[in-house]
Amino acid sequence: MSAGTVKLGRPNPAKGGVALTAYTALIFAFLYLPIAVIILFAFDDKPVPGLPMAGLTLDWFGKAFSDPDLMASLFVSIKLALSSAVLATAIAMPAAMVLAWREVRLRTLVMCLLLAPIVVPQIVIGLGLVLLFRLVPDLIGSPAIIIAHTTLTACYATMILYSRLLGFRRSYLEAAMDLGASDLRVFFEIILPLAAPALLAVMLLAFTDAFGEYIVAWFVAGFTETLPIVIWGSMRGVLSPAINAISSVIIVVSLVLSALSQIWIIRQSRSSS
Amino acid sequence: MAGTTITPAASYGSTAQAASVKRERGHIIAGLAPVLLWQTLFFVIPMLILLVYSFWTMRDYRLDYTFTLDNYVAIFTNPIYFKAFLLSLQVALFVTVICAVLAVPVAYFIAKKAGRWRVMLLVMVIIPFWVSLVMRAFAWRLLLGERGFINRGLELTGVIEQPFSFLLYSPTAIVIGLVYAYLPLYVLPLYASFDKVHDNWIAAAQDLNATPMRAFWEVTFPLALPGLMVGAVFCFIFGLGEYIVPALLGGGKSLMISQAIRLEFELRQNWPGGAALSIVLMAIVMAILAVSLRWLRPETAR
Amino acid sequence: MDNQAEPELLVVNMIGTGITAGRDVAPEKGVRVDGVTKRYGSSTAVDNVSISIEPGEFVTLLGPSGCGKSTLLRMISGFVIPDDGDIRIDGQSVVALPPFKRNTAMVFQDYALFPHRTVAQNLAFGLRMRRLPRPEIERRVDRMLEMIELRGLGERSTDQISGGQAQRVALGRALIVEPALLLLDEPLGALDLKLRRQMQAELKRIQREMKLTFLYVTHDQEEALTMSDRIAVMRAGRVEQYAAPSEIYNNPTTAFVADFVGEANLLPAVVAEPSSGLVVVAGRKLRIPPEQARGLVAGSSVSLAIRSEAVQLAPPGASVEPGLAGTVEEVLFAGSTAKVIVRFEGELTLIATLGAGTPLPERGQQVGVGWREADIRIVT
Amino acid sequence: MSTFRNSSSRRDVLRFAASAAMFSAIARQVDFTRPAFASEDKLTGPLNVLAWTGYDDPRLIEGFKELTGIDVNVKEAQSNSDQLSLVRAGTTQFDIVNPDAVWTTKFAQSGLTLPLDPADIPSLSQMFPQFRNNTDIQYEGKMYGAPTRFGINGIVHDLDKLSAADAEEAHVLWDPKLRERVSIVDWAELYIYMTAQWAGNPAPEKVTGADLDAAINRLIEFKPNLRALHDDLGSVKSDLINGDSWAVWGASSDNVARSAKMAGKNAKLTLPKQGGAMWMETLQIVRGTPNLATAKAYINYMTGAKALAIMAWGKEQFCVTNAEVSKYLTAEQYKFLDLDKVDEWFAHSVVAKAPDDEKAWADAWLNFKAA
Repeated sequence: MSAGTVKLGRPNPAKGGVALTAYTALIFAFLYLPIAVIILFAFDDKPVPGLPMAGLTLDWFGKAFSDPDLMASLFVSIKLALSSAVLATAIAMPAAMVLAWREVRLRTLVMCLLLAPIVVPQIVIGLGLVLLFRLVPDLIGSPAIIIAHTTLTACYATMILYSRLLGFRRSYLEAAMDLGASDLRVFFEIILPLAAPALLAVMLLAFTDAFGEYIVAWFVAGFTETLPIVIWGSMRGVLSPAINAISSVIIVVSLVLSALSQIWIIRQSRSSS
Repeated sequence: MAGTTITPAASYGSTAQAASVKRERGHIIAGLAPVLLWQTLFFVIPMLILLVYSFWTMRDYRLDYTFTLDNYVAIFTNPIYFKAFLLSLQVALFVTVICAVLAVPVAYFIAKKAGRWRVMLLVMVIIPFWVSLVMRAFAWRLLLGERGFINRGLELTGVIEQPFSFLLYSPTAIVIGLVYAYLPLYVLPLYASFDKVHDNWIAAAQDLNATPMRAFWEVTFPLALPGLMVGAVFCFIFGLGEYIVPALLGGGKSLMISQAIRLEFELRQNWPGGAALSIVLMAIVMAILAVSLRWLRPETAR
Repeated sequence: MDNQAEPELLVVNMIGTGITAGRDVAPEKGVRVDGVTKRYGSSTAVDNVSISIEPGEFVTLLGPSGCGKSTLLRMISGFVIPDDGDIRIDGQSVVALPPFKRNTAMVFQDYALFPHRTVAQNLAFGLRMRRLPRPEIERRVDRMLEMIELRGLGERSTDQISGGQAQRVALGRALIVEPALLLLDEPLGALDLKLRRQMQAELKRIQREMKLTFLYVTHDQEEALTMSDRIAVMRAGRVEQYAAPSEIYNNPTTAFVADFVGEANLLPAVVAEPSSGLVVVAGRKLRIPPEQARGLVAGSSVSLAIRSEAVQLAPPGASVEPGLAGTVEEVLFAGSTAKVIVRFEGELTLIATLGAGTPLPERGQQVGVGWREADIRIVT
Repeated sequence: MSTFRNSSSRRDVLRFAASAAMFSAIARQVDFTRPAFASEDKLTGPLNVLAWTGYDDPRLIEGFKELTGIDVNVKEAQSNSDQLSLVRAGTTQFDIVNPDAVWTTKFAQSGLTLPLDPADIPSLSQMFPQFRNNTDIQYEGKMYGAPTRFGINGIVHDLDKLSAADAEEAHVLWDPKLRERVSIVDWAELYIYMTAQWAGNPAPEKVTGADLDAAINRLIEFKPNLRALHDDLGSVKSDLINGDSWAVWGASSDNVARSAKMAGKNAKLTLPKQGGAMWMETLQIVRGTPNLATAKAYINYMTGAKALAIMAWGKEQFCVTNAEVSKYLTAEQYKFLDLDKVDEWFAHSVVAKAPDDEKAWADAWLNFKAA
């Protein structure tokens, strides 16, 4: 997440204490325990997940992939969450730069304002937004969901970027400017590449939040259905293991993708050095 | 632009000063404008609408537009809200402290010991959250439940004869759920802070005969404090608004403040009352924030 | 000057020439800092400073930390805007220009080499910003790599080179744009002594060869004396003295300059007879050179400055003019020289620097102390 | 100077007025000056439906389209309150809402729904007679809601843990042997109603004051036996199926029992001798709909036997109010849906009514949850 992340050739491979390594492994096990359960029951031949397991099947994957509503909602969710993550990061970055690097009066006020949406219960934000959208009812649906999630995530995106940029060496900017780079070029040539890991991290968090948010989205979604809306919507019955199946796919695909990109990054750093 | 500024006057520092102040102000405005405009439009204005609502009342499911402070009076005279707020405060403090303690070693490991796999490990901290909260809560129920994996495992290995029922829908389950939900909020900023601590500084401390543990507490930890504070502020604020985890894993046996707000809006359809409650909550959090941001201040000193 | 390719600068130049031509005066060359002031809140960082730097000159701003030298440098480079005063480079006022429109280049104290760029990319940065054609950039980068003796290291990343190499890259990155003025902010601070000496010579050579104007900031008086054509000694936001190194060293005008540059003994004195150059120090009448006594008023307090190497110690039994005597408090041996601290009655102490081979007194020994009259300077 | 101040203050007034106007534009709810509906007879569309889950079954939507040529958009809601909030906000013009019968008054008082003329909805004549003339679907003497699905609330119990004989006695739910073994859902009106009903109140919906306090205290006494109070039915079901709870009180018991049976659980719905309480869900027309004729046609279609048979045997299995669905269901399906028990149920139970003193009930529920 820091500029330092780019340099991977760190001469420090897992030489930490055994206890520390074991502890970290334990925490990761804790994080992935429920995930393992979700994946396990995606293969269980029983309509209501629970022990004892009945038998192996791949039916739930078939059911998930052949359910047009479920699949459509997955892609809608990915699309909307990506949009709002990019948008939130895009509006957060300039503000974070100003807050971190310039003298701003009322800095505390600005920060309080930025953090306030986190604390307000989401139903309140949902209702407030739906009242606001009375002025522009045409935005209800995907645009409104993007707007809502950008509002929810831009606040902490700004704060996280702000705290990262505090550690940014000012002399990089001054050197670039001194060598004739205009503000815009400084941004694209120096700030953006150096802050890229932090930006990616923030985007990842914003995406995660937007991808899972249900309450505000429900209020402003109109007839658009995101994955969380579909999942929460099916909670009146028993959650189908088809949802386990689709969750497993999401997890496995993202784990594989991140592992591949990690390997790619390591290869890159090896070949360059 | 060049034409106006290039004049051979003897002293025009003040003009330059004005121009630079203007430029600086331009930068500040241009930088803050997008996010502030956005938040004003899509957060402040909706909240202002609700603020207006909070001075009205709901009678027979219709708004009565007479100005009144009754909603606020009702909040401060109802001990249930106070109790609910205290409970939320407890939860927030709990996650803030426990998750900090649990997250520090993990973040340290990822930043300092994970070598090339740091990015991968960081992403792995987030990935579980791409599965719907509902699904993860249901999975925890399958783990902690009466006939869940843990009880089954303990029974099969002969550790216990009767399943533990205190694992699910209990304070234990709430603790597990909250730690699960809030750990990444700490790991990410803490990682960033640990990453900024140079290995040389740690080596220097160890060189001065500090044990690795001592070096950690004397050098690494103080330097990582800003990240810890960022995590703490986020955790605390998120924790105050929390209710889903206690509802899904705690069995919904107690009332948190944001549930009380929901009840007001939903069951009673009392928007003015719910709005007033939200505004009081927001005011309290703002006050806490303003104080805690002062703690974060040293970080801004360059 | 090869900045025709930079359109902004081109415009500035044209307009500049237009104005000067219209006024029918020869275009001014070099750098003029004119009554520049910068305040931060109630404190004044730079207080009405005026200096001029001729083209090709090596000027050093010397002073202790917090004296305003860096602020002045940053005002010239454009990172700090003066509250008052004017800065002109080659006749054009630059105070209103942002840093990227000024034809100055800076070498930063921490080098500020871009970590995501290779050595060659760092060097090329300024040229790319000036939108030079790619072959031209490559040619100049190669030439610069050669000049800074880093041939073949162009593809290295900035964390794969040594401190001295990084320093040269930082210098090369600033030089390559051929600025009208090169600003150096304590660029050698992070190097060890030997490398530092080497780089001092290197810098001087480059400056001379390229006929560039250098403005160098340092708190190291030796560095300043070695390299500079002129030194501006600064204290508390003001320039105390702006002169050639020898002048600064030999004829300091203020007590501060005398003390900060080299090692001077400052003795409080009261003027007794200005006409005959007599002053009273620690109850004794001393003579000072008549040209130093000019303008002094009888009864006023002044300081006498005597360089430590001008202080002579009399061997036991003998005495030197003006015949003061004290106790040796400390003897500090430093190879080629040795310092002897002599305490007189009361609080007054003197430091004498003795050359190699001079017999050293013992601690606690009584010695006679003296100096040549011509070595005395009156400072304010 | 004075003129300047004058004009500036006038500007302030204007600005204030403008913002006040904007606020009231956003904040005000339904505009009662608007005509109640736009067109009388012509079928217009598409129809926007805000409903509980089940109404978005493609067979239902296609069926209506075949019949009328009009598209139906369905937005699914998780609660009555979400429906009311969203319609009240008025950002999307819904034509049809789908509250439970007990919420009819809230919608009507809020001015959000229109009365129905039973003559417009011939399908209603096929309704089980017991559901007709229910006062909860009426407001000020006019019918507002057309019933579609219904259910009964009693005790669903794990037969391995609690016998049917024990469950005959409602107060078994307070028995220490069920300590932390009973799951319920967040359904304020139901539990207060049933507690009052079981305490022997002849008209539970009318309890208030001391009687209400007694009911809430009784509910608070139940709390030690509470396993979990869930927001959703799915959690209640999986609790029972996975053995985390031995009994489920209320929570649309017949539906819970059906899900448990389908998952192979040895569970049963028992109506205690103190009686069960039924609920029903209705379709209502939103005031201001531009598609009034279509809305009426939709309600008639949805309350018809064919559509309700699809609803009854769709993603979930709920009872439906149309007596003639048997034509479209197999005998097993009909039996599994307990539709053969309707008479028996009505003999032992009442249809729960909306409380008279809603505010007091809501306060009481808040007390229960916070206790």
